[in-house]
Amino acid sequence: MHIAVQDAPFDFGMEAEEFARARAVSGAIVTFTGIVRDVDGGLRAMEIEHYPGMTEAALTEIADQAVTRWSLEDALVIHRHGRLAVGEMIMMVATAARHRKDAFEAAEFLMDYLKSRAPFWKREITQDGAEWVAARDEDEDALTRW
Amino acid sequence: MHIAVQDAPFDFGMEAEEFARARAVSGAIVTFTGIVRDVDGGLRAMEIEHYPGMTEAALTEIADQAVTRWSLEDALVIHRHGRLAVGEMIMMVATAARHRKDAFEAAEFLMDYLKSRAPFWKREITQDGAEWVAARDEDEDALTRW
Amino acid sequence: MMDVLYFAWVRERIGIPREAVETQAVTVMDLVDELRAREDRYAAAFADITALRVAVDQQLTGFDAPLSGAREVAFFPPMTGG
Amino acid sequence: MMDVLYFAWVRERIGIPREAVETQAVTVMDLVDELRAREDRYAAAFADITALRVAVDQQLTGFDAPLSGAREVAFFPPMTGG
Repeated sequence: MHIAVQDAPFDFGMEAEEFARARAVSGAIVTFTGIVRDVDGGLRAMEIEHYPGMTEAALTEIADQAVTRWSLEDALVIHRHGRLAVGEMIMMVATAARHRKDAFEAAEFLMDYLKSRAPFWKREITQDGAEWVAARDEDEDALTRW
Repeated sequence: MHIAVQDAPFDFGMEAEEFARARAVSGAIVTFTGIVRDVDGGLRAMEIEHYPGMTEAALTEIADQAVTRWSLEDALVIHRHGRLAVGEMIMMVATAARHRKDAFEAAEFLMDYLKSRAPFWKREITQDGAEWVAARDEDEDALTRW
Repeated sequence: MMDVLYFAWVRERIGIPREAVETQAVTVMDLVDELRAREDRYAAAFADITALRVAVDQQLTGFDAPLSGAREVAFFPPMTGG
Repeated sequence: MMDVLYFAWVRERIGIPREAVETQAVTVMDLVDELRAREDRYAAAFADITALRVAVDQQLTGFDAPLSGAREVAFFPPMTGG
């Protein structure tokens, strides 16, 4: 299991490739990547604050749960903090399982928990100033699935 | 949209990275990769036969459906045929959407249709000979979800 | 004249990947019956059509599909892609 | 003594990321009431606790959670990771 909380960019392609290559028995690999996007125009950067210490523990706990519940061979979570430009990758998860259904469900579970239960806070920087991103009800609701 | 049916290996990491990088507005990228695995021991290779002409048309039609239904910014399908060794990647799909739910669902839809509606046939080569892989009822059942 | 294609174990059982067939068959099922009547290897391949799938001009369809105007018919087992 | 941490707009409103607090508070809510009574910026930050989340010793919990033995309490808005 690989959990990383980091300021530095990560190489999505390389991480995905290595994750897939290292699996001995898994036939199914799912990855998810989140990218800073400028939906309304005018976004200059995204700042991500986190809770050092708790963040790593929360991500490890979430990944442990996913591995156990879906009998994953492995799971990966990388999440950046600090200042990110539009187009930069914020985070990625990867899951390795024998069957695709498990790999998909586990990746969705990881994302749903990451969104609402890992201590990250996003702030959008535009020309008009900075604004904290509000949590969405639908992200909280997504947890009821699990 | 990128659809490829090919004998040659593909570079999963590079394809995933390029797919993610080229998206202008998508915040969410999902990839799925299928790998030849030796579940029971003794698998020497996997041979994949396909129906040239129909295969490309079927994959394009499936991907078009996914793009429309989930408002994807883009979709990618690469599927190999010919003889593959254990550990080699058989295929990959990738989806790009604004929201993670759409990217995940579209990728699962692509996989479910690819499994049962794209004209590929797998044969497992072991020391005891060669055997066609039987379609699984659960793969057919998976289509009822869509 | 119509091209008839066989894939996977259907191809193996019949022994050839494709052939041109002279036929007046109205539906896929009519064509299956004509092929079955030819030789044992065809009869064996088409013994249980519930184990088979068919595409007419590269579109999946049913065994009751009409063949008027069709140039290519393919028979194969359920697909196992992905 | 207990370390109290603030994140995101809670940190901005209170003006500091962390502080050591001398307290006999039995529950998180008791601590919130003590902080609210200090100064306006605390009262403003804790005005609506339904907009807040709390972690005791880095575990998410509720405002009725006991504080006995706790070394670190953190207040922050709902998380927006991923």
